[in-house]
Amino acid sequence: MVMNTDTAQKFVSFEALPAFLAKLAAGATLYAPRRENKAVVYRPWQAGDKVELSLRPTESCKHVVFPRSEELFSFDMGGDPEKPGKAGLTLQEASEPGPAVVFAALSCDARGFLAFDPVYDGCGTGGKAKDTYYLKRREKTTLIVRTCKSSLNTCFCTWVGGSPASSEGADALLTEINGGYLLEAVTDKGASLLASLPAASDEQSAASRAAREQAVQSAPQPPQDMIKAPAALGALFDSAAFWEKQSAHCIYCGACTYLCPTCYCFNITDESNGLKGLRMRSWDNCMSPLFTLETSGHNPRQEKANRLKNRVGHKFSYYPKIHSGRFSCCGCGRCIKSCPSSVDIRKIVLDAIKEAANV
Amino acid sequence: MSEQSGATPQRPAFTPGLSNPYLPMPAKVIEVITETPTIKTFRVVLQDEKLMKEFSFEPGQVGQLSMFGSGESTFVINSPPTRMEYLQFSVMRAGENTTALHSLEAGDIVGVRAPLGNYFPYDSMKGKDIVFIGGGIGMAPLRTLLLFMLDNRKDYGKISLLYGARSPQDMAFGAELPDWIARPDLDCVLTIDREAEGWPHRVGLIPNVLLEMNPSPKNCIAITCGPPIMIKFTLQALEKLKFSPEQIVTTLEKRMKCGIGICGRCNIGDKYVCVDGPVFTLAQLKEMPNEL
Amino acid sequence: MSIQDDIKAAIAKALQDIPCVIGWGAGPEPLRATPLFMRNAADVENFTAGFLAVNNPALYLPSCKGVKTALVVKGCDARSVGQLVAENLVKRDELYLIGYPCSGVIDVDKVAARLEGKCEPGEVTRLREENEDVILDTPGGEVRLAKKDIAADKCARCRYPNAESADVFIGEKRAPVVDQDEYADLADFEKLSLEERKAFWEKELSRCIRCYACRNACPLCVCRDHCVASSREPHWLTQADGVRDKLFFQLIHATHLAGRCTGCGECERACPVGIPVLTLKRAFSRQVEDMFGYMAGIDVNTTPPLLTFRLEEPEIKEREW
Amino acid sequence: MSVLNTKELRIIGFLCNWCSYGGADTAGVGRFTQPTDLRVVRVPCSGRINPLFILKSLLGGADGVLVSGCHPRDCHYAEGNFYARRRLELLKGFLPVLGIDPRRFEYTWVSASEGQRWQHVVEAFTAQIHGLGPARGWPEAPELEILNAVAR
Repeated sequence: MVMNTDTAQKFVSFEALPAFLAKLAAGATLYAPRRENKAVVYRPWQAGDKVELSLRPTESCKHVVFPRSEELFSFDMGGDPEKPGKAGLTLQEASEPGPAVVFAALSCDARGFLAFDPVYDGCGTGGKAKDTYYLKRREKTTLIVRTCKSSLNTCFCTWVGGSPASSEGADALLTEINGGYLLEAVTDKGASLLASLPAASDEQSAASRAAREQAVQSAPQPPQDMIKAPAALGALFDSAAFWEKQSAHCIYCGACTYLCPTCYCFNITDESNGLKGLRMRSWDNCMSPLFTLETSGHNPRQEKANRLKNRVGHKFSYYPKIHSGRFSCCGCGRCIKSCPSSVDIRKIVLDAIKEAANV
Repeated sequence: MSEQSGATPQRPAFTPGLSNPYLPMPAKVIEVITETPTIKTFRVVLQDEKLMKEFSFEPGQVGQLSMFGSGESTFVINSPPTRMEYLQFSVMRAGENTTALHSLEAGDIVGVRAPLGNYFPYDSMKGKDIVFIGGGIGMAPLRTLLLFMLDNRKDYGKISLLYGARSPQDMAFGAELPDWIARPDLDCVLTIDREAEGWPHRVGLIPNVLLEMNPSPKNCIAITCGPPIMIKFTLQALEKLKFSPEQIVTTLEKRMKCGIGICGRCNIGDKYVCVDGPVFTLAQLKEMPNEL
Repeated sequence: MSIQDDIKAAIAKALQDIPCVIGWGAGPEPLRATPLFMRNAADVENFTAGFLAVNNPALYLPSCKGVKTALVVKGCDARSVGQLVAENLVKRDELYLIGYPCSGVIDVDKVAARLEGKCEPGEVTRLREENEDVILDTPGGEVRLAKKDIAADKCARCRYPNAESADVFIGEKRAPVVDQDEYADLADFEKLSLEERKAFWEKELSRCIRCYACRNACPLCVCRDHCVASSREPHWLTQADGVRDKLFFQLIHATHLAGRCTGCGECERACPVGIPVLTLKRAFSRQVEDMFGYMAGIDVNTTPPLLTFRLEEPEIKEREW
Repeated sequence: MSVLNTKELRIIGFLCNWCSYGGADTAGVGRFTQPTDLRVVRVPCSGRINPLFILKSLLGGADGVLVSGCHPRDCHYAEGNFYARRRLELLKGFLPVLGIDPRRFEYTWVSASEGQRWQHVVEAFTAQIHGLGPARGWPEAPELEILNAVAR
């Protein structure tokens, strides 16, 4: 839990919020939740924009650090005009990202980045091949995380080690209290953003504490045996019947993965026009049959049952096995809430634990 | 893995050419060899002389070859680290990028990201007999280790090679085969699936020929690579010959993109073929989920 | 016995010689059901039809090819089935359809609008149906809403509520809606100027996350794993996060649905970020109806208009050039 | 420079190999002056034209698209242009939904012998597009700029 040191606690009234946001936006690209049609999405904030805090965002803010598509480098094969495409090759790395601030990220979203971090820091190669694109953006992004006032039916952050008032992964915390928001720094990065704000009163600090405690109280109770999930899913790997049943209604669109704060898979593709072009990476997902389709036509995960198994297995079995038991799931529940056919990952995990106990 | 494991692959010493692991090193094609109607071999040198001089890798490690505009594909570096005049890749034409690669001529530029992945545990094979069993393009990863061992011949016991292809025309590395057959320190057996005119060597499927060769599992390591169906029956044959899972080594293929354990598509359970593999013992594979 | 029980009985009967019946069961939260694949009596116990039976079960048919499958269908679902049959994409004799009179299905986004300022739909802890109303338990107490106010748009203009092609029909047939302009849903959009329409699509599609749930939720998108949108040869689309590619994907979907779309609306419902993608298909549907008098999924014996032609086209005026 | 003495616009023509492509050739052989805004893509039949060709052109920056095939009943493949007629007519009616002026797309029939008619079609369509002016582009992901820079 967060240390409650008075010096780090600041207050911004509802009226003063736009000015504070403008100040944040002056030094960085400021992303804030905005209502667009039926969705709430994180968009670059501009003066006059209303920040949507009454509905929880449809998407996570992962695209701030991990864009849906980004250039890795551009190439030019036209080095020698006499021999176009033959002798010359110039590679140009993508330009450096600028600083960004996310205002009112959810606590689950902030924890989502913690699933990315070790992977993109190159744990697969013993830290030797680091994903510089991600790491640079991550370093330059400051997360102001809001305390949830209530839980949705689909929320389960507490099942996977989180809480509606968690400060894990946050740079600063934002809690709504009477008349405005209490902001408290968690990291130096967060503190520097809050420096200009007036200190909160003892009363306001107490109100924030109460709100945060209330949030924790209202969160769903985690099931007893989540710790059994990795072994249970491992034990059911070859149980085709289990996975066919669980995946029967899945339409394998991958909306779950793109809304997920912890899904980090990507594709790399080239686009070119004549001798110039770029190599870029873009979001990809393991629900797509093309994800693992090999050139020969062989596909290790041809059936959607195998793909759903991989998605659930990755989050609750494979990832924890190599990351000290940490689930690659932050319990935001977006995959459940936005699934066109209402696939419920919680149910799959619980069913697996139950089924494995019977085997 | 336990002590008794005859050959356990190790995690690689990753030596990227540049600080950005996605940025390929430009390399010049110095020679193109047409091996079969669908396989070409490319010999490349890194354009940056210093990088080429410093480049090191282990037998069995792979590289990503870039055709700018079509993409990247993974191939084993099939020249051995004992012969560093060039890096050799053999490419079977199958998809968009391999088709583009087949248009390469000497003097053209490609991108190389290498070395990636783990490698054959040749240290733990020292003093042992070695049986290589390669099918089709699966001979490429075996070639690097075979040549490496031949270049360090005294470190190993008897070395045998069983190499099979569908027909004589489908046999890659044709230029080297006479030398391999002639070498007194290599027992080389070639086979094709069906009779062909003028073919002086064996005829028969690899697993059957292997059973006829009847190699002793005593102090021996079998290393195999080839198409899935061949691997399946070869493993059965090796088990029949009483090779233990620790004595059988293979190298896997998966769809790969990043090559550095991040992009998420080459996993088998919690193992990523691009960093935990591609080389695995059968004992390791048996502990992994069955999702090849 | 309620209709619900009668349908359950029909499902149980169907299961005597059909391995699987697809219907709906309880979903992850009170406002949402989920497609249910029933194989035994215990599964049938979980069946629920009615106001929450939103998903179109015809979606799963192409993957059931070769195996006799039964579906519980609403009128709009039956149209999707009809179109698949008309195009010979599924075989009618491999199907068994259990129909019931549909009185409309919920649109959770409309519930959200009604609950605005009170809570999110995800905070509703219970839903009870009471005649023409639903009663929602919310953190702030009970909220009563009229079904007609929170039903999907398509329900208000439903000309085919009764699954006319069903093999067995449970309950009394409902009167279709005939007094509504079938394309009233396009009216607001069509008030926009060309410039405004372009700006509309640019804004709406900028939100697209390219999950392609719209495609995967479409019962008539039968290419499934072989969609041209995912192909590099031909290379219609880049992977970039730009409006041009996102719109072009919608155009691939819409043109491939021209003269085929039955207007079930699953594409738009499936969109996690609420892009009104059905509008594109509805625009085509209206033209197809005006030009060729064809409504998809009604008559399995009529060849869809883009799969045929007439030597003289009375509705196509040649322009002089 | 266009004969219309204004900046050349980008017009894409999809021409059936068996008739209109020949018609354009006939016009060329006959030395009929034509505007030079049109870039021709030869296709085996108007029935080969996927409406997506036209949409891709328009979204990709074309200011106009012209399709020309064999006259109805004269299709080399008997009925390709009959199918095309239905698709193209629907597409033309659909363009306004995207906010694209439907006059940016026309389809017509020109036979191989109709050189003069071809000249007329090209002139009239080019004038129509110039009347509409350059099309407004569609936003693209910033990283793809490099591709457009080459194209222009």
